[in-house]
Amino acid sequence: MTERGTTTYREAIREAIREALLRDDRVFLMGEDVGVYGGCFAVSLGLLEEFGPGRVRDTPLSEAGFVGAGIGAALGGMRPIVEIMTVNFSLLALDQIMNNAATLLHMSGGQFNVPLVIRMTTGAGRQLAAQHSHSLEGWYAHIPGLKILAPATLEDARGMLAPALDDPDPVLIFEHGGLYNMSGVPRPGLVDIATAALRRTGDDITLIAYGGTLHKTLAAADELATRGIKADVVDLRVLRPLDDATIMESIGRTHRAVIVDEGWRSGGLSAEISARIMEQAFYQLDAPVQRVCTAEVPIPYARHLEEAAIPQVIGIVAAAREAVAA
Amino acid sequence: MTERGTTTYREAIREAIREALLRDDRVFLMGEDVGVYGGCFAVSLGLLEEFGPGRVRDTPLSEAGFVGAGIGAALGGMRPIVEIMTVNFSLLALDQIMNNAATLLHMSGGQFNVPLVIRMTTGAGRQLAAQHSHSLEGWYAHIPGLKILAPATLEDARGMLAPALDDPDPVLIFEHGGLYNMSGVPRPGLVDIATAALRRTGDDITLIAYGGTLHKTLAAADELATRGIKADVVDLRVLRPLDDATIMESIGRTHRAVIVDEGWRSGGLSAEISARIMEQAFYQLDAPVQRVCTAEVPIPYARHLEEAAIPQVIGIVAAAREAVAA
Amino acid sequence: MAPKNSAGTSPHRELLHQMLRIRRFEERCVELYSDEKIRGFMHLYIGEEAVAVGICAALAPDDAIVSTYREHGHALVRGVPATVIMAEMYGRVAGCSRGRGGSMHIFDAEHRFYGGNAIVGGGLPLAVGLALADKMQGRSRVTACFFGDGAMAEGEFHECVNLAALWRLPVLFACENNLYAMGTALAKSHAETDLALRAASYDLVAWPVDGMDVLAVAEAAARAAESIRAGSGPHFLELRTYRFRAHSMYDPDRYRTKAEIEQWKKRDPIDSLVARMKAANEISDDDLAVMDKDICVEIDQAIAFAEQAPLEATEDLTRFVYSETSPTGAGHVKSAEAAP
Amino acid sequence: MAPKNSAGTSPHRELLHQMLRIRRFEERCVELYSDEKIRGFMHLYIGEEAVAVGICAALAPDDAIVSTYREHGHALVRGVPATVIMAEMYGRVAGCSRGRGGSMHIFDAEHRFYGGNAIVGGGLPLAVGLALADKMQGRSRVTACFFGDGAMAEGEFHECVNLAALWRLPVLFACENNLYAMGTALAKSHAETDLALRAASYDLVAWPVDGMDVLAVAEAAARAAESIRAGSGPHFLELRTYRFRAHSMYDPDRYRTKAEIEQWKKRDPIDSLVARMKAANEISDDDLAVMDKDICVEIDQAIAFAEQAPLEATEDLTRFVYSETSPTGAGHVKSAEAAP
Ligand SMILES: Cc1ncc(C[n+]2csc(CCOP(=O)(O)OP(=O)(O)O)c2C)c(N)n1
Ligand SMILES: Cc1ncc(C[n+]2csc(CCOP(=O)(O)OP(=O)(O)O)c2C)c(N)n1
Ligand SMILES: [Mg+2]
Ligand SMILES: [Mg+2]
Repeated sequence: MTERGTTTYREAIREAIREALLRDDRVFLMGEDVGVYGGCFAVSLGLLEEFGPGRVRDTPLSEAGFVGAGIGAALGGMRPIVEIMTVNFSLLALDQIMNNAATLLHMSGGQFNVPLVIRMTTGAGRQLAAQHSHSLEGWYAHIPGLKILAPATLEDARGMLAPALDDPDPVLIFEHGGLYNMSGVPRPGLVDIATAALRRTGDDITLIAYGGTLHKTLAAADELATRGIKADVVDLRVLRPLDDATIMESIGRTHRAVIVDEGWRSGGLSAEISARIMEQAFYQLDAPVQRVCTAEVPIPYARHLEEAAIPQVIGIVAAAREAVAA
Repeated sequence: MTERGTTTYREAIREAIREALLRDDRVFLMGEDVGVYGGCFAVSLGLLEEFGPGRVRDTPLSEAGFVGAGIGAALGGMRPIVEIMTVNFSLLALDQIMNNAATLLHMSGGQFNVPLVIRMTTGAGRQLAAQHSHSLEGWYAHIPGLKILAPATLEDARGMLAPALDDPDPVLIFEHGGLYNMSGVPRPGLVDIATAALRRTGDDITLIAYGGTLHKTLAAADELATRGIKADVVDLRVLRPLDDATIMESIGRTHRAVIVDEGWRSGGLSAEISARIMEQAFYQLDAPVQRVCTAEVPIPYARHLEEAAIPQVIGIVAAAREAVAA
Repeated sequence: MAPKNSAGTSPHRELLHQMLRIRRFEERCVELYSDEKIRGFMHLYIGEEAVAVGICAALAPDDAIVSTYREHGHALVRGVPATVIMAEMYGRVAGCSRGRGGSMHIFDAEHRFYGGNAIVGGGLPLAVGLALADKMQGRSRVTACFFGDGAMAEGEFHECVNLAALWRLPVLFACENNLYAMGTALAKSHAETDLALRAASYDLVAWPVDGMDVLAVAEAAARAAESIRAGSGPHFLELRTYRFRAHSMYDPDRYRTKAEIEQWKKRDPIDSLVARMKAANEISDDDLAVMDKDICVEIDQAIAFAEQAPLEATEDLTRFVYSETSPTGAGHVKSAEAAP
Repeated sequence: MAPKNSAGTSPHRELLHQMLRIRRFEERCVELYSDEKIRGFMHLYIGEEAVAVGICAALAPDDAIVSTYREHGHALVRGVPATVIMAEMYGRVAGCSRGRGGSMHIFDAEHRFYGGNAIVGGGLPLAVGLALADKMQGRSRVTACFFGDGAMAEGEFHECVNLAALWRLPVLFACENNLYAMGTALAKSHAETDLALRAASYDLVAWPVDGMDVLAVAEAAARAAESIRAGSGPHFLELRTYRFRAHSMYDPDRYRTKAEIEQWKKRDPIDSLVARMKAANEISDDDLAVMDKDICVEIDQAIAFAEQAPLEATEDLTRFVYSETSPTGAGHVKSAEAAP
């Protein structure tokens, strides 16, 4: 028996899309198998039936074409939600995202903004192997002109889409594939798309995470608590622009930090956060900032290898204990 | 009158390609306009005439297709040098580079290595505006399975290609567009594709640069010297895998560092270097590591705006002085 | 189409006038490039004027245009003032793109001129999307998309033409087949060099047009636009043309013979139209001189405008990366209700 | 083709045997997936067996194959042992890809089997490159590239077919048109649904084949391969087929009717061949039972092999990111002379 109001991450996103389609005629959903199939991860199940094929548009396999068409439709006054099945395939559309969506406003001297939302699944952990397990949201966070969101909670899954659609500029939403079945009763209330959130508080160390690693990080914080180490857990939520203030406020109290990121270590988002802490909070650090990231390998299929490749609670705990001991 | 032995960066690369074509039948050059046109930046001028259209292959405009064909040809026993005109267009081939070139060896359990060299022009500074001025080599340095080179000197322009072709795995070479006309007499000798180089020594601060920013950084070091600040200048040369030892050795002496990178600041290669210094040399730092990067804008056309956007000597000097004063 | 000018109202006159505007404008651009007033990459349209002029003649003011880096002609004919185009190439804040774009990135919202796109093939998806927006909103507008023979080899072409045909979108695909992609001849780009035939394989209406004959282009474009407005989906015109100048100011033009260029110059679209008009007594040498002089005045004014136009303030470098109305950009927090 | 089996040497028998191997192998895979022995994405080929078997029958041992994520069948017929395929799906070090690949990434150097590629369309450029290498080295080998109807909408398809046709490369493009790309029906993917016709627009030889009839496929493949070896450039076969199962183990198969599936099952390629062979007295029920039993033994052995096979040591996670012979990887410094 489920509690009244219980929902899943998947349903929360679906409900957000539904609401957007109801609220604004200019909104439509477009992507591979969003319609008849019901969405690759069943996110859009039922929306075709409710809104029809005009507003829930199945596209051919042509990522550059339909993402670019989304950009054009945004220029033409629509408010498209474009779904790319997974971030792995988004590389095929990267030219459009980088050279058009992110660039047109500036390149046109402020004339053409692109009010587009692109959603995609990211992350590993489901034995899908190298070509289906990338975590490239950190890459996208490198691109000026984009805003990058990473909902990790039911509230954010439900609440981030509306402000993303209200935003005049392109917003990319990364949904971690491991979260779709996460369920619970979301707290009512409003969410922004500008700030990081403190998901747990404790003055010994700051653990910084987002998306798929948030829950592992919270579990690690529980584990640390049993060892007497109290951790702040910062959920970045917005990967671009980063909310430095929340991070630095926490570090101002804890003087220590560990960043947890499912992206590969070298050149990942974790590096940027570490560099910012270096620049903005160096004198407050009692120990070097640590990173717990994915091993620098194409993600392997075998379960034990995949588990070894991506961040796990035990590794987070170890890094935090090391930082506290330093 | 030019000194005997004087050459340009452009000619040095051409000579390296020529030598490779002479030395090994399996080597061929492929890309847009490498043949009849003589190369977008005249790098391959004359090679078609010397080696014929079989080994200097003009391709249609189809970056994914011909880069992927290069991967296939490498699998088939060839040693292709694939030229992508500029890094900006390489986004169209990124799926092939990431999901195939970088991944096949691991995904096949070690069966299929990809001995491929991809060359491309990178960088801003020539008023080519937003879609022709990206510096994305830092992005590529995020990808396990690739090696990333950034020749900044005549010696490296001349010498890096041969070991890159000898390498069993995919190697990407980024040629900064602003360097092609750089001329001088290269020092004879051997170059590796594994280490960073100390281009200048001084114990007050470590300046870390590569590619297009190396020369500005050396000029900044000159300027700093006139103010009594002696700088180590580290030329990264190899962006993946990074040569941590050279960086940390220098910082062990100087205790201060500034990283200069033409990539955008957030999530750029500069962040990774800062993070590594944090991790490996925190207790040796006397001041926070600084970054001098490109402003987070699509590069504008107007000269004064472009100049303001990308790293300049004056900014490097200022950052270094600040670091030394800290 | 730009506002009518002193050269009169005969349709032929207007076509001639527009072609001549492009020609003279770009001839001056060459000088200004030598003088280093214009920098970066600059691609000239000289020789191909009949295409822009013929196609744009078929467009209504609320139609849209998506163009390439070789777009001075399209922008001028569309009515983007020479002043703001020139100021753009000077890198001035008065430029249509505030100096941020330069020669390759002419944009103009007022005329629905969506660039000025310098990734080959990269503009095509924008055109598909603009047309999709029109179709979804029930507007009977046309989006004309210019691109080259070389661009047709790109995957984005394939995806876009298929999408447009599949969804019967109101796009006019205007392929400027000038026989070369930089230095790569058509036959080295395409296994099938009959580009209209290739395009037709996507189940859309496609045919080749003599791109050196502005009347042929105008007629073809009118037919295509009419059919598109009537709801019959995208059309593809292969405009067979030639550029008289090198690919860009950097191109030493080694890949084609002088003889070939001279041969094509005999079919100069401006000369051809003048000859035809003279034969029909539609224009005199004096008329022509007046027209030419008016154009020179227009261009002189554009240059004067650009010369005196101010630069963007350097502090404003980071403007327009995000919209200034951006709620999050401004720190304002937008919100949505969480699940009920 | 895998080593001949007990079922005899009649060509029909061998084709039947191979189809049945695929069918039985995958039927067991379904069970193993339910038992969570196999994880991740798994795509079944059941119903499409005639395609892999017919195409591979035309290939010589030194030809190459590039396949998709739906590649168990191609790998099995090609001779990759069932043992190492099964061990791969179990994630064991004895798997053909050392457990790093799984169902979607079967690789086998010995049989020139270049994957197991799970980016739709992403294998096509590899095939073009392999064929280019053969052509440049003067070898008369064929590279067969399998891909789906959905993949033809991707830009990479367009770029690759054009390149192959332009350079007359020895590629056999084998389009498995099973009418759906996941849940997207052919007519929602392609403006022109006659895929052979579309392919022919790139100036290569292309024709449709009944992909449910292994003899038709084998004959077409033999003709195509012969012509390719003779130097006449790439060929394209549209294999009209159908998958009897869902797209993947995750697919609830909502997008097509039971009736449609049943209709196609009447054309089961195995049943059809059996019926034909029986009519010609080429096979008896007993023969068939023996063949089936032999296959079951082979698969039982493969499962037993996989079950007992060890896992890769976790410390070896980062092996094979770079080659172990890598000179720079090993710290060895290669060099070149600087300019003279
Ligand atoms: C994706 C991409 N690849 C390469 C280039 C470099 N480039 C600019 S224009 C051009 C030729 C394009 O030829 P075509 O489409 O025929 O147009 P034309 O220049 O002839 O008008 C090339 C290769 C680019 N800008 N974008
Ligand atoms: C570039 C890319 N986009 C999307 C996907 C997800 N996906 C996997 S298989 C598939 C359908 C492919 O259809 P088709 O090419 O007809 O092959 P089939 O599965 O029918 O054999 C899709 C959409 C992917 N793997 N790669
Ligand atoms: Mg052209
Ligand atoms: Mg299919």
